[in-house]
Amino acid sequence: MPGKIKSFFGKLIFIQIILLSFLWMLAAGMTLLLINLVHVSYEVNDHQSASIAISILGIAIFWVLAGILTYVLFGLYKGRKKGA
Amino acid sequence: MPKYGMVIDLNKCTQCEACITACKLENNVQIVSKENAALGRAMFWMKLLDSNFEGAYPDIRPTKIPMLCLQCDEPPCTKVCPVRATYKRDDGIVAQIYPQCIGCRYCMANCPYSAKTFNWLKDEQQIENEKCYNTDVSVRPKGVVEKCTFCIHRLQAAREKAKSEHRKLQESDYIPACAEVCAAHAIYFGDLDDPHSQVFKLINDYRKFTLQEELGTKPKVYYLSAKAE
Amino acid sequence: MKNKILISLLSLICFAASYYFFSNRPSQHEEFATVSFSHYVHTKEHKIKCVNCHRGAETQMRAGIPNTDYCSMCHSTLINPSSERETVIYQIVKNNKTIQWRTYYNLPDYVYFSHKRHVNLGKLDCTACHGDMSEQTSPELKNYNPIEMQLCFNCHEDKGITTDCGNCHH
Amino acid sequence: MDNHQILDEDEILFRPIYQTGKGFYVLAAALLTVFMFGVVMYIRQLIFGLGVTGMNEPVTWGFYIISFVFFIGISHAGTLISAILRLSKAEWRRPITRMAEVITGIVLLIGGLHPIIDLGRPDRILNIFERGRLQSPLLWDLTSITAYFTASTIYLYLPLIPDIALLRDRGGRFNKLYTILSWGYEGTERQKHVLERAINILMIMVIPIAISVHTVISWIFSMTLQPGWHSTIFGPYFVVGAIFSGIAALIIVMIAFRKTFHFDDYLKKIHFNYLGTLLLVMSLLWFYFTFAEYLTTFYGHEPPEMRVFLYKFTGGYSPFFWLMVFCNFIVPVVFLSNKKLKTIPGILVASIAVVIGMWLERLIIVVPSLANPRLPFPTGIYIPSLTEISLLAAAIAAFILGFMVFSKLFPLISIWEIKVGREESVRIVSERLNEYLPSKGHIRKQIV
Amino acid sequence: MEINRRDFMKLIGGSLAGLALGGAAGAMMKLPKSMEAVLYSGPRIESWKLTACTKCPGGCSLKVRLIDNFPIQVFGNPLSPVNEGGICSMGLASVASIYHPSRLTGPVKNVNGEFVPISYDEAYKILSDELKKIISQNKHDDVFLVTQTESRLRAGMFNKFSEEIGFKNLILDNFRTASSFPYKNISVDAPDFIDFDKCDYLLNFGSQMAEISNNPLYYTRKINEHRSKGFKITSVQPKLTPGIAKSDDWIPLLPVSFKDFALGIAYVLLRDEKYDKNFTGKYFSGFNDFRQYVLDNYYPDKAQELTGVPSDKILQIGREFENASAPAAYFDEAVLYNSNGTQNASAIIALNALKGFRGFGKIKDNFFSSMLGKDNESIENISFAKLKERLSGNESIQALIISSSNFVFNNPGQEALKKQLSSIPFIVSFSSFVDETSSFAHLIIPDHDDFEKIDLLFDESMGIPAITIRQPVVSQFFNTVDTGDILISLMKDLKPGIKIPFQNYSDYIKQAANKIYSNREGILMDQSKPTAIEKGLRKIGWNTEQYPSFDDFWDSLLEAGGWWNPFADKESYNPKIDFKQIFNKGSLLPKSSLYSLPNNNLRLNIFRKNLDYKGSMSIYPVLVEQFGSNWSVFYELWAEINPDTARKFSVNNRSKVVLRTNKGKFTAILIYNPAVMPGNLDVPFGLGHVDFGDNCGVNPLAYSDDLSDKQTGKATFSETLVEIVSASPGDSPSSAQIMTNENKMTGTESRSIYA
Repeated sequence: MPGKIKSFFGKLIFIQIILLSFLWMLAAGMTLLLINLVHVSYEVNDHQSASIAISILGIAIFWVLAGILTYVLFGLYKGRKKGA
Repeated sequence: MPKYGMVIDLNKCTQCEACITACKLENNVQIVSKENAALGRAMFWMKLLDSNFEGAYPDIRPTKIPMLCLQCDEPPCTKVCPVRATYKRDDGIVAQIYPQCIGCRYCMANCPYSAKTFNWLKDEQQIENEKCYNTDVSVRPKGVVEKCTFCIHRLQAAREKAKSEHRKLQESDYIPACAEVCAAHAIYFGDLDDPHSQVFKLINDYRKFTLQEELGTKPKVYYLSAKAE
Repeated sequence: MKNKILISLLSLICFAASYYFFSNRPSQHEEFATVSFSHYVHTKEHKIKCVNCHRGAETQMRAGIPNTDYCSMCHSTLINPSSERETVIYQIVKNNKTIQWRTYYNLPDYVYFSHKRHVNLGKLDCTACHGDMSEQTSPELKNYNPIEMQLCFNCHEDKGITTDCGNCHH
Repeated sequence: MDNHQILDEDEILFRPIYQTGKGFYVLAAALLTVFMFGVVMYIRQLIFGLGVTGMNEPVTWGFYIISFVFFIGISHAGTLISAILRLSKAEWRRPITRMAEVITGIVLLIGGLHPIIDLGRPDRILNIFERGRLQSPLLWDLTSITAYFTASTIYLYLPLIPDIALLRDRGGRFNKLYTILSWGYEGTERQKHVLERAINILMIMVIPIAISVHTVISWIFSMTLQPGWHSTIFGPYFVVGAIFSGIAALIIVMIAFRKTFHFDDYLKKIHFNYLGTLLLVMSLLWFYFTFAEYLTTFYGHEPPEMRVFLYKFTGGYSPFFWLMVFCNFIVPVVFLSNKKLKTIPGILVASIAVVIGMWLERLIIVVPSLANPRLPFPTGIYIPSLTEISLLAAAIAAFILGFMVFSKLFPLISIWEIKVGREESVRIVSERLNEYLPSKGHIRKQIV
Repeated sequence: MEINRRDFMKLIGGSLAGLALGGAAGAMMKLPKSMEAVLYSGPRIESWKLTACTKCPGGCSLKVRLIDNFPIQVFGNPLSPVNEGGICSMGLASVASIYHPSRLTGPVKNVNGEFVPISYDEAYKILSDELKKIISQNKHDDVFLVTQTESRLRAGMFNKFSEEIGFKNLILDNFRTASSFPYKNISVDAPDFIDFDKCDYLLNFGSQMAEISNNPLYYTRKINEHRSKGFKITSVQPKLTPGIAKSDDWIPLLPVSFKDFALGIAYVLLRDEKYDKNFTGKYFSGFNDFRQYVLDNYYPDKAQELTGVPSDKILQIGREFENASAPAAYFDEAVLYNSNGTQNASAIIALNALKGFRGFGKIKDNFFSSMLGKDNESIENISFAKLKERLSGNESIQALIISSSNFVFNNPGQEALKKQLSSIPFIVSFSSFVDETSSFAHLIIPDHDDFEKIDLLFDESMGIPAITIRQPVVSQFFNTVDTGDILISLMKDLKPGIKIPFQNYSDYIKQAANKIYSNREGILMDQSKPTAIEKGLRKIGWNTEQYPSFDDFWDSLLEAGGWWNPFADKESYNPKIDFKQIFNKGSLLPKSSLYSLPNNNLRLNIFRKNLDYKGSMSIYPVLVEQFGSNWSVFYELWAEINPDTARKFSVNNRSKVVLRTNKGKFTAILIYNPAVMPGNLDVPFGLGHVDFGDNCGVNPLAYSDDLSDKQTGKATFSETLVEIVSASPGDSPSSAQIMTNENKMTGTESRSIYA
């Protein structure tokens, strides 16, 4: 029912962006956390290498995940029926 | 930087347990209620390792070992702490920061000497002892891990004293409670790196051994023992 | 599901809140001072040094607050009967009551802080931590100069003194 | 429900969303009370400290850590299995994947909460963020579990989008919610393509994450020096155990919903057959690992290790140990390797046995090692308190509640996949077969 | 598994109750408000004071740490020659007693079972009136006094009191006098000390020198020293306590047959003709009879039959003893813990006589006795035997005056004792607590806490006169009165016109100290050990300390905490001994009933841990918790048993057992201990206070038979038979089996740790 969507459309994209931003916030938060921890480990110099290795892994995963969802959602958004 | 360590001469030790009492009182270690003790929650920073026996009756001898936190040089407990509540200081003392500890008890699980204790319940200290707390040591709240710190507060006091007298810290200035009270003078304490210190001489004694050397934790508490022939 | 998260979060928050709430309050042993003590009068007008009354500051771990016997050194006689503050303390001294001082600065017991170390050896000025009390004409109701761990850290890092946790927390 | 007069061919899959029986409310109420009781007990624990639990010294870890490991283990049901099935293009996966993924989502939340319950000072949890140590396996967990949770939620969400779209188009309640979540999906080619692609990427990505999660959890133990923990095969051992318990849990859930919502037409005997076989395989694999683990210990005969070993085999924990072997190995093998017994009830019995058995396995791993310290202190005793038991009950209740809530919002079986399967899979599969079957003409040539 | 769900639920309730109790206790502990304020929010001004420990006769010098003038910690004084900085658990914990919640804060009167507080004057009036009445009726003989001898001056005060008023019956409830009793018994004055400088072989009969003796810390050091010199220590003991484990040889033997063992050794000496001929010639009258008697009755095989010790072992020990130049066969009250105690002592004395007591010594012109005015060792020492006898007999006892003795708790036959006590018309106690004994008192006038008293402690056991001074480190908390002062004022009231050279107790102490001042030797404890040169100088008469007047000597004594005389001379100890006298008491026929154990019976061997000294531990929570900690048994009685014996009775390690004696049933946790004599069941003494302290565990003495040495009245610790009624499963065999090869697990199997 295209009409429904149309009526909703204004709010929709807004809410969707918010939803998406949550994931990005999570990713960013994790990144910040890990970076902070690495920083602390440098401060008290306590096996920095280990922290770095782990943090790199962690950060990468979250960004990729966020990326995928964004890709999907924008993909879907683009792919909507033109006529509507 | 000094590297503090302890040597306990088992040939001298008469197992009078004064060190245990001294430790409990010096560090305000909780005295748990009967019910908790029955559950195995008694808290001792220093304790006698349960009896092993040697030889056959009647030439049998108990070989009890006064055990405290061995202040390992490669501490397994500090490796696993998620919040840096326990860590090795530059002077070799493995410190435990009570306000930082979140009580995950991972360090206890990883201590091969089960030297750490945990505050399971609210403080149930007896009133008699409450009145004579040692004011230099905090009374641990519930839910944190605690352990022997070589009476680190005494080190603090000793440094202060030395400084106010404008001199360097001497070996006699800083000595933990257990070593101080030992009636048989079986407990030696000092700087393991200082070639003039008594402990340095003693750890080169042929009678020297440490607990579970095979684990490679390099305890800084050494024991002396040999057959008395 | 939702309500589980909610409740566990809620209880956590409550717990933390109450914890911080209580941890910042003075313990129940202190009450309001029965005399409204004026730092101004003592330090500015009569030129009494801080350490004259807070005797521990240079030699002990705690600075300490003098009690009746110490006040009696000056207040044993009533010089100016018109001042009702003075009469109050005079009465207290005469009947030798103990004054329930209210202490502003309650370090939690897991913090090791030695006044001697800082005042005597470190040559720090009282105002460095306590702010300038000499302007106080009547007791404050809260810490005049709240002390956080950051305060210690700033100074220690500036002066290149150890920031090892174990040194202050045992 | 006036606005969907056209009955869908898969109407039965929508029914749980629109029709709610009395039983639902009764069950929900019961579970809620159990759950709330658990919460109360936890608050009590906050007040009085961990002393209200049965933990002591040397047994410093108990039910909480056990359930933590157990639930995280279950979580492997989902994502991992559905990912593997998707990857291997197993057509029979279609009605299963959704439930599997839901299990993961819910169980991860519950499991992830347990370490916090276990803390002595949950009020200081923020210390982890301020001055945490990434070198501590606990932080590895924190990271990997969060990652896994995010991944699996996305992995649950993406295949859900088309179904949400369907629901949205049907109108009815929660329509706004559906509209938001469906993200304007209208089933155009492009959208389908995008979705396919994302899912494919995810399912590749999810597998290593899932495996890493349980490996890391096993490392919490194997990184220590405790006799019985300090073992190299713990990683794979835990992963196998996890998948094992995961499948069992999945089967139970499937059977439960099959019964309640009459999905007999979708969840056919064949599905259970396949899953049963999978379970059997895992059971054998699990036994192999257990055997390897304990044989090396026994052969090495290191005194501390042996103290634990004997404590498990003949000592205080022998009943649990043998019960575990019975549940995890004997029961599944008997029920699943035998045609007569391999009926749906039979499979159900086996799965329940496995779930219990796997919980016992975690118990067997956690407690005895702690109870027998290296130095000759007396053997520890661990008796769980009411608090711990009620919190375990609460966790299980929460699990079921979660499912019930989900079943009221979204279809439990991926409708679009079913539809796709119905329309296309026959063709696709035949094409695929033709790709790798030799053609007839080829043969004739050779004869001549 | 010992704990079941019910116990567990109890924990939760229990912990709550515990918290509540804590609060209640706080209410009971009523420090004045001002004090409380200081205690919690004072300036925390630290100060140290020196005082002395009165927990045992050794008189260790203590360093007390005070915060805002509240004693909070106690340590040993490193300059004191007695303890050289060491201190025992008891001493460490002792500071807590001053704050004890159930401590009496003033005199109380027993009004039909209820103790009601009264004013001191009233209490004193009651006491003096009672005594006046008795004196007027001229029933001096019906008054019994019981007191301690940790502080011998205090005992001396009691002695003076009883003499002035004319009370005959003064009981000293302590082993210092008990162990010298056998000597007095044969009218020989006891040796002062073991001369560790000379002694090269120590044969220790049943004394836990390093744990429970008249100077444990000194002996602890000396034993190590002795062994490091390469000399041997052989201990004859029913129980291998940690202290005994230090000795090179342990002869497991019950006190009952100590005598036989001693004479068995004597036989070897006599047969080898290796005894000190001129000593025996000079001082040992009737030696030949003795010789004949021993040679006839104690040839090794016979000795083996009597004692159960293999004859070759006896020969070995005998040879070691006879070849030593200055051997010492030491004993203390422990040998009296059985029904032929004095015989044991006599036999051991005789054994020493054969070597001329060379291991022992006496202090030359020892002026301690003169300090006491009259030597309280020579009080006609009434033993508990007499009290019990009187109590059981129909002769009436008019009054009982008890000071710092809890004899109801540490004597067997408690039911009877309690019944009899309740029949006494007037009992006054000076205890600070309502303990088992003082709960029978009609009047309690609490004495100061140890940290509020003044006292002077000294002990000859070191061979050099050393005096430590116990001074009040804190102004008295409550309305308590020093017992000494009460006695003095009583003397004045009861005997008008009496001349007493001192006004109050501290005066009395000062006068004693004056003796030290006047003999002008020795040094204060504020300086380290004098060097050889210094000693030499002293010998010539060069003396540094010169005090213008006694008062500044007194002041410097107070701040030094004590005085000692490292330059004092020793003299050898040659007492006159008469065979007739030695063995006139009781028959010599050996009693070996214990070796024919009725089956399914065990010997209940009650032993004393070093933590607990005459059962006064229970007011110190830290000690009570620690009591069984090295067996991981908390707040409960445990019973150690030899694994072999245990298997015969098929009871498991750490199982809860119900034990039965003639007196009744009690439970204990069974502990496998391979160092226990087969057939013995070793249970510790110290727990089981019911009236005060944390009441937990069982007092085994309440269940032991009421046998005792006919002359000293000392409790029998080892002749009660006990049987195991029932036992809980306990540890599963497998873990028990693991426990057996534990020493593999300490990672120390490579080297033998033989502490």
